[in-house]
Amino acid sequence: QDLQPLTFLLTFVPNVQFSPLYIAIEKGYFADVGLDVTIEHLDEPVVVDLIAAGQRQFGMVSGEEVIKARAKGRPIVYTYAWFHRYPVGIVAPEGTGIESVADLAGRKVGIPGRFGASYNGLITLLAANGLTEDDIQLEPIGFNAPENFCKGIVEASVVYINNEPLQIQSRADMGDCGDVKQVQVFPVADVSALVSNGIVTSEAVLADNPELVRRVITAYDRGLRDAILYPAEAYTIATKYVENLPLPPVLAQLALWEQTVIGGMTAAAPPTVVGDRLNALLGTAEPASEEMTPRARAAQYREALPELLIDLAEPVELLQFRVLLSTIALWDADVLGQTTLEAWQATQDILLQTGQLKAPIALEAAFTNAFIPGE
Amino acid sequence: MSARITASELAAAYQTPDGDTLPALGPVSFHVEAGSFVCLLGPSGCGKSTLIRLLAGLQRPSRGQALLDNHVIMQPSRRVGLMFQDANLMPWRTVLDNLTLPLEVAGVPKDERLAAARALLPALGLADFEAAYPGALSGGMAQRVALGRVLIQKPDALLLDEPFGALDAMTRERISLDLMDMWERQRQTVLMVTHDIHEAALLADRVLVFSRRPGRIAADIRVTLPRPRRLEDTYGAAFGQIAGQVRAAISRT
Amino acid sequence: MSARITASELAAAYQTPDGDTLPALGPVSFHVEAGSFVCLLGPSGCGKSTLIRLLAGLQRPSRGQALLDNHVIMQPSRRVGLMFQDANLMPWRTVLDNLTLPLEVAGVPKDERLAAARALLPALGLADFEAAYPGALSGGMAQRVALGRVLIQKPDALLLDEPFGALDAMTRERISLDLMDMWERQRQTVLMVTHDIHEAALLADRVLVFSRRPGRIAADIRVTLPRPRRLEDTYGAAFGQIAGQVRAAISRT
Amino acid sequence: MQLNALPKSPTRPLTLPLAGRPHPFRRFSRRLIPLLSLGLLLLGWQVVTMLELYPAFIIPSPAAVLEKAIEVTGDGRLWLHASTTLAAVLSGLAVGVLAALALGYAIAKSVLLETVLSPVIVALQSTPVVAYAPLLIIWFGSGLTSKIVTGALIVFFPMLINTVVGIRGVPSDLRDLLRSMEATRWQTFVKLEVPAAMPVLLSGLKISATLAVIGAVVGEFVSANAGLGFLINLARSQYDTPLVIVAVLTLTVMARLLYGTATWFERRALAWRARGR
Amino acid sequence: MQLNALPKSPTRPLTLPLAGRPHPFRRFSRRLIPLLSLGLLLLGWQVVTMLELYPAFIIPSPAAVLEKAIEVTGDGRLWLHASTTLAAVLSGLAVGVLAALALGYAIAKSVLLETVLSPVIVALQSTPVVAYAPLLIIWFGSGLTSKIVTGALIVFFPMLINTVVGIRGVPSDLRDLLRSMEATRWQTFVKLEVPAAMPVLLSGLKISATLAVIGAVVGEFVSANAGLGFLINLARSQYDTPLVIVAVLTLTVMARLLYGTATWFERRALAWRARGR
Ligand SMILES: Nc1ncnc2c1ncn2[C@@H]1O[C@H](COP(=O)(O)OP(=O)(O)OP(=O)(O)O)[C@@H](O)[C@H]1O
Ligand SMILES: Nc1ncnc2c1ncn2[C@@H]1O[C@H](COP(=O)(O)OP(=O)(O)OP(=O)(O)O)[C@@H](O)[C@H]1O
Ligand SMILES: [Mg+2]
Ligand SMILES: [Mg+2]
Repeated sequence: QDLQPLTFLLTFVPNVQFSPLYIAIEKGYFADVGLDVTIEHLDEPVVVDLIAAGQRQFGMVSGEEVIKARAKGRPIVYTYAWFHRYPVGIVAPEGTGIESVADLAGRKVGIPGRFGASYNGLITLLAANGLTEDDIQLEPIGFNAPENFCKGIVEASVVYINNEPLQIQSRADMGDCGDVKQVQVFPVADVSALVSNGIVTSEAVLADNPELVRRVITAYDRGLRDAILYPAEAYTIATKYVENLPLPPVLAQLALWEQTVIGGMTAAAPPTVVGDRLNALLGTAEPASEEMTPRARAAQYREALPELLIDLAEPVELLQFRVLLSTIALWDADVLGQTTLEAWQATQDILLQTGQLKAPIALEAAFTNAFIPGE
Repeated sequence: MSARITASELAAAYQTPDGDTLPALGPVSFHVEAGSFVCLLGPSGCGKSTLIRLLAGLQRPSRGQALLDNHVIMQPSRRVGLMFQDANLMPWRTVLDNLTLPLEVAGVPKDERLAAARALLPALGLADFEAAYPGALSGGMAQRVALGRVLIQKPDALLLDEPFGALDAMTRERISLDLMDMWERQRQTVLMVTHDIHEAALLADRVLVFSRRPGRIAADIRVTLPRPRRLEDTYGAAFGQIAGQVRAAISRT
Repeated sequence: MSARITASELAAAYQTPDGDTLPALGPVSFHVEAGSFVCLLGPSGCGKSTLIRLLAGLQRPSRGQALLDNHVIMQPSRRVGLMFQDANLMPWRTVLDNLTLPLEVAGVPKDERLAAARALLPALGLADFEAAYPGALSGGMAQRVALGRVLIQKPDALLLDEPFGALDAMTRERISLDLMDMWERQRQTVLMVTHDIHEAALLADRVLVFSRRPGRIAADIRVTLPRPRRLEDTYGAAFGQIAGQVRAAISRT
Repeated sequence: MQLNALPKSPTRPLTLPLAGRPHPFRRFSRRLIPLLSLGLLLLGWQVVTMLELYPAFIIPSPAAVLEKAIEVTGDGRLWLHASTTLAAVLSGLAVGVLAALALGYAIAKSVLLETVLSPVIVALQSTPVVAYAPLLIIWFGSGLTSKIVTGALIVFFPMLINTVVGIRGVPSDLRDLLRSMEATRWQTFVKLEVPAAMPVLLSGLKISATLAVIGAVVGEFVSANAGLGFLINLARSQYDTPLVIVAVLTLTVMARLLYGTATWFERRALAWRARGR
Repeated sequence: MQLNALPKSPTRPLTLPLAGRPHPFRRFSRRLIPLLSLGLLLLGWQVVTMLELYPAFIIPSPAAVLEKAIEVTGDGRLWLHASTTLAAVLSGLAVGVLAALALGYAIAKSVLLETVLSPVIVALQSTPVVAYAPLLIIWFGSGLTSKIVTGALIVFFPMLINTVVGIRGVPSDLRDLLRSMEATRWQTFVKLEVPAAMPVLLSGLKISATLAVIGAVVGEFVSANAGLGFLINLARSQYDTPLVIVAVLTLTVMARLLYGTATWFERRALAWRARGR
């Protein structure tokens, strides 16, 4: 039948982290609700402005952007939480005396710039540890954390915890990161529940076409669930949308079995090296997991995967997959898509505190949980 | 075809850097009959080139007017061919292409242009240099190209600003005789600036001598020698008398 | 001070666009005694300017050599003043600043430079134009600035390439007499290209007539008229004879 | 001020102009007309916002922008950022232009140098800053130096190319003239090459002056604590469109001033053109 | 190929060159030397990586880059991105240069136009793309058109300035010559103004050609699905430094080819300079 074309705005460039969307497109979840989705990548402020101006209808925007944008008259609404844990944190090398955020006092800390999620995350982290921006030497370095970190230009850096720490660690593993051998991460999510990225639309769309919102969210939700349950499949699909992603055969194999092993909970994996490891893993877990939900099994599976794959593919081939795994950990939650007023409150507080927001806004209007599909 | 040129109370001035007015020419009034050959002599800087520019329509007078066949000259016309005091060639065009430029602008077909240029080249002594660029020409050669460029137009009136200044005596004589031949056949109106009294007496029907800046007509001398004239005539007494008259007029300026 | 100029088997050639060689000059051999005044005549394009450039050290010969006081000329020297066939002024400098350029390059202090230039201006007939830019000069005025620019250097040898080509007869006579005066006082060596036989006979100790391209010496005529010469002398028989000799030599080329 | 301060024709006879030669401009209207065109622009802007063709957060009203401008001027922030950027722009311009002059002069004289260097230079010019941003920050830090480098890099090329064409276009007759006077290389440079190449050099300077602004801003995009590029990014992250526009307008004014300085200099240096053909 | 293809001196007497006038370059060495300098560059690169001054992910070894280049060339991806960018570059260049020529010509002739337009043009030139990115997307979408616009905008200014200075620098005596022949405006343009302004126009074209590459890439940074700018961003997001370098080198080659084309054209168009002083 005729599908309704729809543009979905994402930030930056195609990335394995966008796999829920890719899955929803690839597996026909959007088609099931009558939509033909194309993706457009733009800068976050541009995404916000285009949606607010009614030029596009949906996009992925982070919570603090929604608050700031609404404060400046952009009628956009957050309708579905994609990330549940705030993806920002501080990365620091081990063995340099930095054991906690508090130890950063007086040290040189890199940051992309004094704005955006990184900055908000940093302030939150510092505040939770009794510090302010003035207690550290903040160094704007753009999105060049690994280079600056490994060259020792900065002693720690504000990063996206699902990505850069892995990049840095893999460099350290190759001995390519100066004196750094092992890195540690201090996630913002450990100290505060800030609202992160989610699906945003405009008030106009919400008012005129709530059904469309429901359809979009339904399809996306299915994609997100699949991604959480079946990371190898998600990765495999992502390789069709993201150029230059290596696809080691073992991942393609895994992608084929995940459905049955994780989802169906019945059949065992075929007797290959990885299959055996998988069976062993899930087998040992079995006694304790009579009542285990697929999501719990999946979490266990994700946890074990890096170890499982360790000698079955080159480390560089697995890097982006590991980025996906650590990203999934940020998505997973008891109720997908939901945000709480407290989280919004916390987010707004930080914005107020840093002066990014002059006055509080009516947070209730900034988001809605009304479209979240049931389990 | 030829054209009549009239200057009536014609004057020109320039602005100096400090905002003063520099009177450069005139006022002068004169008629040049259609088909006559007039030479212009006068001290350096007296406004001869300025006059030529006024008559060519390149510049507007500060007073009076210039007429071509009773029409006020408001802008350049193809009926008038102008040869500048400098050769003023286009350095990116070969001798041949510089020669044919006026025809090109007039929309003459290529083969006709080339034929016309090739017919002129030997008389200009440039037969071997049609493919040369102006940068590779001697001063006299460049001037000859410039002369050819105005002759090729076959205009009704020719304004020549020191056309032979850079030529040696022999070449100068030969080319001025060629010019006279051509003129006797075609009878365009010719107004020519020159510094050479003999040349003026040889070529002109009339010699206008200008005073110093701002140039006015100091003498208007008719050259009544019969035509066609030959170089040999210049040794005759009649010729010597005319030349003397001109010289005397110049000395008085 | 003056300098002796020697050309020994001197020849020059250029490359044509199609890669051929165009012999432009010589080979020629001659001596110019220190302090003598030599005029060069020859048909247009015979290599006179090329010879001047060779002697000025601006160009290297294809054969032979040029000597200044027995030293091979390898590069330009301040002892030699060169006046180009074109005025070759800097359009962004006023008349005064164009005049003083050589002194500026030589490091002469500013007030001396100005004094020297202001002393020259009246003789050049440019007293009112010291602040004018070259674009506002007539052809003859520009040429006079160029002449002034070489004279102000007071070099040991002067190479003048048609210095009076753009001047009217009167100005020409006056300035050439001025030049002769100056030369009689200072006795630099002068090598001057001219197309004017009378002028050559009036000024020169010796007239070299060149043949057509590639120019060689067709005649070497000594002008034995007594010095100091005056303009009136040119009406005498001795002068007429010399001029006739030169004319004859030219006709033969 | 104008794109090119030269009058188009030689000294004008004291007469009616000829067809095709426009009237000389009066000083008065010369000053008035830019104001007029500015006024028109403002009016157009006001009309667009009043027609509500675009939401105010995409094209805010002039009034909102003015209000913002007064605010940030009042608290000194604009001046802080503007002066930071200006310092980077001026240093970048100076470094880039001087380097381009020196290298351009050398290249104009030596075909060998040209052959060796041109690949490297074109490569530098066509490499986007983000590609070498990591090295930039490692080598030069995130302060002024990085911005000077990005500014100088973008300024360098146009100035270089125009220097080469300017120096090579010096009439060889005038070169010969100076050689005949035994002028030193430096004298030839100062007394001949610079003035003769001046129109083209100044045209390179004008291009460079405006590009220098962009260059410094790009440097500030990559990493900075202050400066108009930083302010634009900050304002964008705060969805403060009026502030974005204030910052951009400040950049524009800065570019305009630099450009105007070049034009003023041009008018002085090329005054002789107005005084003769 | 070289920054400026003109020989520096007039027809050379068939003799030893004079002091200060360098030898004419042999065709052979002209081709060889750029290769040599390329080779040197490669060697330097290799040495830097071998000395391990920087980690491989900041400056990867030539071998790693070559491997990557082979990979992306083999699967056709590089060609896809390169051709996408090339299309944007060429269209942007064409649009920008033609607009600049037309407007530059008009401005060179009319002081009024210049006074009215120059503030707008300088403003356009000094406004960073991010500031008008939303309007760009609203008006032109996120496809080819946007990239052409960003490319054309950056190309426009240098070409404009050089057109103005070129056209204004046409000797007024030659103008008078054409007026005396009653040449039409178009004839004056084609037969006088274009050839007389050619060196400066070509210099503008060379600047523009390399800037066009940057312009298109900036457009691709704002939004794109393909193209070398997109590829650079993608590779950077994946921390694939060799791919970043492959993409940048491809850009460089593209800029080089454009530049080389301009140089080739220059050599042809200004051949007369070699044939006379
Ligand atoms: N473009 C100009 N701007 C200002 N003054 C000028 C300009 N052209 C000529 N003049 C002045 O006008 C006067 C006449 O100049 P013009 O060129 O007409 O003289 P001329 O008679 O041709 O002299 P010559 O025989 O030396 O060529 C001179 O004093 C000159 O300085
Ligand atoms: N730069 C050059 N390149 C090529 N050929 C040249 C160059 N300069 C002069 N020639 C040629 O050399 C020959 C002699 O030129 P030159 O300028 O020396 O003549 P000239 O005797 O000064 O003539 P004129 O009296 O016309 O000035 C001419 O045929 C000319 O075409
Ligand atoms: Mg004159
Ligand atoms: Mg000569």
